[in-house]
Amino acid sequence: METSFAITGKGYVLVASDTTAARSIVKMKTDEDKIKVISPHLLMAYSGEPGDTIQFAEYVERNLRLFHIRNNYALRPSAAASWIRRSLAQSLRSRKPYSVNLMLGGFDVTTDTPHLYWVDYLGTMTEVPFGAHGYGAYFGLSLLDRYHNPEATLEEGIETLKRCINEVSKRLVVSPEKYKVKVVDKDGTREIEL
Amino acid sequence: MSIMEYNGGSVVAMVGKDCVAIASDLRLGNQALGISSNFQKIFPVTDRIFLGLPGLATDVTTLRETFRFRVNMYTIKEEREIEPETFAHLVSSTLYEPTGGFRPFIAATDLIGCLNFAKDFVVAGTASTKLYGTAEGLWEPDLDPEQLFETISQTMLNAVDRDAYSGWGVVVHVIEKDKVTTRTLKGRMD
Amino acid sequence: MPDMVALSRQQPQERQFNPYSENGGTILAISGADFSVIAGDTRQSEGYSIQTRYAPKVFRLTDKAVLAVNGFAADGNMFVKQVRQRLEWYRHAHAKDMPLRAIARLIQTMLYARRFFPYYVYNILGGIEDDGSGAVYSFDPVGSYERESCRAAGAAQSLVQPFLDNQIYFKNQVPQPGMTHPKHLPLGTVGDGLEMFVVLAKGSPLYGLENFDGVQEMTSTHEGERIFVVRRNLKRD
Amino acid sequence: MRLMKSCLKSVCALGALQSSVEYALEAVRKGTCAVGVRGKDVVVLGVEKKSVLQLQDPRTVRKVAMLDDHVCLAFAGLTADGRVLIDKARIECQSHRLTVEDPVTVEYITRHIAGIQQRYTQSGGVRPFGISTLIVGFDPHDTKPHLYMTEPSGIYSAWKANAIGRSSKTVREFLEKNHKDDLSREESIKLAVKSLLEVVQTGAKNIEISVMESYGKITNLDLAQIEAIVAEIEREKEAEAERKRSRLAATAAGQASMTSRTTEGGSGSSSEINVLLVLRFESFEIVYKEQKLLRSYR
Amino acid sequence: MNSLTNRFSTTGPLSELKRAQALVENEEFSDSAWGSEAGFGSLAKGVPNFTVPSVPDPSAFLRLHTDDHADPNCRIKIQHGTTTLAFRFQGGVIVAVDSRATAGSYVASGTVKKVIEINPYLLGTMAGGAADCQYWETYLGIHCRLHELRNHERISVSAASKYLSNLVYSYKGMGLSMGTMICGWDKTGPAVFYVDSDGTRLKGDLFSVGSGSTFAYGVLDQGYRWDLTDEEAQELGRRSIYCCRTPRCLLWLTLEDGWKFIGNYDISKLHYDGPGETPGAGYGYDVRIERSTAAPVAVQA
Amino acid sequence: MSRRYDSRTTIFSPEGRLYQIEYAMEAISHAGTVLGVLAKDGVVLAAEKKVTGKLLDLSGAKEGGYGGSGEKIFLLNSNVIGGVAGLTADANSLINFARSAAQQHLLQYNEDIPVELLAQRLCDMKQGYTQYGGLRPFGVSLLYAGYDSHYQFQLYHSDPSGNYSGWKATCIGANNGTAQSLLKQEYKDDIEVKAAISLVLKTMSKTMDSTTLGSEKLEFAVITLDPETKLPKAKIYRPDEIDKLLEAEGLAKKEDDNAMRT
Repeated sequence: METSFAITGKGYVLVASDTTAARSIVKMKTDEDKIKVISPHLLMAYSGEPGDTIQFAEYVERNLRLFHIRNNYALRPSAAASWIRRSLAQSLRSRKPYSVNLMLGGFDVTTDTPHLYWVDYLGTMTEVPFGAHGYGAYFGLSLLDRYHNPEATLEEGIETLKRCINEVSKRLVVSPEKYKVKVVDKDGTREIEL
Repeated sequence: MSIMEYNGGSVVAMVGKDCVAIASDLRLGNQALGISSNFQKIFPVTDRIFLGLPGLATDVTTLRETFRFRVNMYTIKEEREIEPETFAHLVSSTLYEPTGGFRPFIAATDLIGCLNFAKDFVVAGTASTKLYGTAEGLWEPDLDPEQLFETISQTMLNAVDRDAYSGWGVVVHVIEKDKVTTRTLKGRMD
Repeated sequence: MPDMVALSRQQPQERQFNPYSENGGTILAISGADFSVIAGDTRQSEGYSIQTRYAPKVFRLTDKAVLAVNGFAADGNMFVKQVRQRLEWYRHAHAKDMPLRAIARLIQTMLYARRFFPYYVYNILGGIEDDGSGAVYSFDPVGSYERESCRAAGAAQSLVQPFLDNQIYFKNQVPQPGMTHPKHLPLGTVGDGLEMFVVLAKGSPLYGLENFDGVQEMTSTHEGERIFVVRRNLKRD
Repeated sequence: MRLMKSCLKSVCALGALQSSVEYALEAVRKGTCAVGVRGKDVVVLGVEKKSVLQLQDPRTVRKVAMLDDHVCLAFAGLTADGRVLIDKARIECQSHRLTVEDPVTVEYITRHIAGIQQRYTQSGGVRPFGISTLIVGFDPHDTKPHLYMTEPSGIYSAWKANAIGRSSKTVREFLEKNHKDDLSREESIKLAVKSLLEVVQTGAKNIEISVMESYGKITNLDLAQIEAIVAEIEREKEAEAERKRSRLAATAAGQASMTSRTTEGGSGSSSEINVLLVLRFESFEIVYKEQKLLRSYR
Repeated sequence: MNSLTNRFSTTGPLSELKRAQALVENEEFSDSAWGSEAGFGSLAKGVPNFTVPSVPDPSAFLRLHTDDHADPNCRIKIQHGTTTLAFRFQGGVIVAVDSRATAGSYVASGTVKKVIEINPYLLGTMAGGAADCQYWETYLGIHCRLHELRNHERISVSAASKYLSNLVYSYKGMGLSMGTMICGWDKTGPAVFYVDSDGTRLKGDLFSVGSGSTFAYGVLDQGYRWDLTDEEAQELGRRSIYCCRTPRCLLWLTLEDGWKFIGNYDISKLHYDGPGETPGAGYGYDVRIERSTAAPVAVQA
Repeated sequence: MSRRYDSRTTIFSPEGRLYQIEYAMEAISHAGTVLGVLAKDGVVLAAEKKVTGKLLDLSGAKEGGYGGSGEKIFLLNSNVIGGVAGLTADANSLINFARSAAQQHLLQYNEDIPVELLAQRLCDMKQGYTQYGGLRPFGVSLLYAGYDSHYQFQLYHSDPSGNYSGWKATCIGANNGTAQSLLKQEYKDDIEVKAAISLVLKTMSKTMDSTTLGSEKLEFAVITLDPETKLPKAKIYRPDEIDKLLEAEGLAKKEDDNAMRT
């Protein structure tokens, strides 16, 4: 079962996603990276309908890159998120809508602030201090409401994230085994080993 | 489940003496799962027009952007601010417009800003029946801005308490001829 | 969860046997320190057609218990009849009226007996408890119940209930500094309905009821609890 | 009869267009100079930078543009045309990645750009792009540097070193004389700077150098670095002149042979252009009309 | 075997007797109609018998008219509970429940008491169909009392829960909906049993039932230890219910000598001010963040 | 057959020049001066009005917003002001395009369009008009004064060919050479808005043909950051505000002139 979490902290956003690519009841792959670096300071964790996810992620990646190379600066996280939301909302009314849920974690270098956006397949978007998609949301959100601190250091943030992952593996019937975790801050994006 | 209930949310607007007020809740849900407690559903269109859009959140955002675009384009072309009644027609024609998709926009609209548009109050959203009841009971003609604020706040707070899909705080705008007062109420967080 | 919903929708369903109909209307009860008021409209309708303008939904059970039923009128009438019958038996066995809280439990078990073939009836029971306090009990169609201070049910429940929350329970109201909300509302502020039963505890004042329009007293003695009924014609639409 | 007429029409049209392309090339020749030098495992782009005016923002005066992580383009000619063409190329780079995942090869994007340029010579109602481009880069999974040139006509070609824009002929000749295979990074940069100095009189502050060393690795030299290289070249030249002077005194006979060699190298214009010249002759009359037209418009 | 044949044979003395008995016990005419034995729920007849519609599939009939999930427009809206939890710790059993009952999107009640005090030693929680829980747990109370009278000792939590489990299991497939925790203290110490209308019965340390249970688990699991103090345990109970966004939180503590009602907390007050009397000490995320950002300033001042 | 050559496609001359563009540029050099100065905390724009007269009706002028009174200075978006020099009709159409482009960006990205991007959008349009058939280049140069979070305050200039570049201070229209050299002398890198306003007005007064400065001949605008909201605030001055400003700067007409004469 797909699960992704994201939390903000002091000057960073942590994004975690499981690494399972499943088709029907079969695990096709257990080390799939479902968090794309879509611009130097923007991470996108995606889940949803297989096929749609990767297609949409690449479409987004290429368009953001195009904007970047055209203008010499990347879109700010808020603008990128708005554009992505719009793409999803428009696709919803098309013949074949993308069925993709996203967590967008970015660092706005113009204001030195981290931003996290929760976006679902309908094109609903809201900025949140922490968020989750998939069945993990049902276990993680209350826990984050209790433990999350937007001023936490990276180490503290990772501890909170571990609590979420721990809770999901404890309670979810088919819980994912492995997670990939990435962080975005003023220095850009990088992967973190839990 | 109705599509209105997917994300939840409610808006109410009331007329007072030389003032109007509009209020909404702040919850964004995914059915019973709460996602955000700061999702705005009321948007300033001009200095004296506020648009409340409860409904499917994706359409709320899209419509909000569309209206902003259309109103700005109107302002550019006409070189004047849009009048409340003109905006009302813009809203109704936008909502009527076939969207090319299989699903129409579903969003009730309250249009405020025009002082004699509705004679008492209008409601929309998942708590609309509850809002009708409380508003019917509490509203009186010719309320001054402070009384109107109190009335609309009580209407909203009590109505959303009986609605599983609305709540998590309330924002109220009271619009007078020369100023707009915006207050966020500490609502029940359940 | 979503899967389950989809599945049960696809299942062929038994549409032929539908013994229920919706007859509209709203009932409402409010209790105070020593009284309770039970009101209901008297219209019975089906769809857009009005079957009758006078079909009472509020029934007097004993001198201190009044039952309001709403939903499917036939079920409601039958249910009231059965409750009255059981109360009659009780009177024969115990030589007194069944106390209010016992009636509430009785109604639960009677409703629950139809757990698998429910009455389409929302009940609100109002009256005076043995200790002289006003009480309101509300029931769901299969017998879950709760004692409350006020309750509305029926077509307009979601319109009326939040208003009552605000006016009766003082929800979301902050009292003036140094003041507290009154624990029980005085009777005078309770509004009117199409047909309203007022049950007063033994020895309580009349609250000016005698001056109300269209008041009729239902009790014979003035020693015990007294029941008044108020009938009003509201809009005929 | 009708057939003849239509034949005539297309021939004349062709002539006009070719002339138009030729004139566009003129516009290129008015543009600032750009050189490209391919070394052993490096490729260098050098451009002549118009002096940034005192109050101008140097950030907005750009002649070298990244098309993708691994492809870089310099142009000479009309700046606005350049911007529009670059934009089209950038879209293609990303859209190529989106559709086939792989990044474009340098040749592919060159072909694409040349294709666009060609289309604007062919269809009615448009004028050609008034720019030539130098495209440098590395193909994915490859260590070999590439250098291509495109022209307004839509011709593209691969080069070891080449120049476009103002006095490109002189610079090209210089490159032809001095380019060696397997140049190192430093040698390539130096050659690029040196060749630009042939036309840029004002030295380092009007030169911009971009060095691409491998896939996705590109550096722009800052002014100090370029100044250092220019200084080094000056020193070498000085030394060379010194040597020359002493040699001059020693031998006067070798002089003649040297000058003749220089002129020999000067006749190196490309065969394509020769073809164009022929066509241009054919359409002489029409061009004449056109000029009259211009005059009346004025 | 014998009794079976006897029951269904139409001749023979036993069946004659049965028929006579049936006539006497007929609700409308029998003597028992005069007393408390009358009507539904009479213990004299053993397990009560229910009216069932005479259709081929009664449970489908029930679902058609009462299943709010499948058809939000269904007329008969049965109240549903949301979140209940119970856990064992060194000091007893904490039982915490929310107070909200919904019928569709309508909050039917914000004051439902979702703990049924079966007797002074046993608590049962209520999730799923409100009436099912209320009725069967009351019914269970009767039997627990009978057990006490017959055996002169308190029924064990295990036995009580087993009895309830057996009862509802016999109606499996009919459409009952119940998820409950039976909590108490017996000879084995504090005990919690989970019983549901499927017939599942589980013994455990920590359970949460209802639609908000996943949220409750999130907080509960992360804060749970066996050696929690009484105060910590109560706090954990409140916080776990708080996260389910319900109007009120009700808390019980089961001790060796019976249960004790701890409190009825307004969630909004918990959100802003917490369980104590300190304003701003609430559980709410925003309130907490405000507190933590304001704190250093206070220290500096 | 000859139609093709009649069509007014902008074409290269044998010397590789695009005459139409050059004519357009020539035309602009006679247009009313527009002058912009970029300061640390804002951008100042001033323009010389050419259409003046006692009977000109300016009562339709609206305050703020997308006011239509301006002949030379326009609000392009809430974060960008534009100043135009050249053919007024062309300018109006470009301004409309710019405003729409800014709104399109807002719709797409939910943020105000970055200033350079807006200049680029206009330049792409202008370039297209130099390359496609049946079109002639826009006879308009523009100055864009704006703010975005990427490069903060910015000042750009674009010409009919579709070229643009950023400036610290620049001038288009009549006498731009004089103005440029004046600016070059006076401009300091860390100039603040207040000083920039003086600089602009001083330079304008020296460049403009007329001897006096007054609101009937001058348009004036400043873009700064709102100290409260930290959002860009564009202010296009009303005639009476301009007069007041000129007075404060000691550049007001008449009184001074009279004083000097007497």
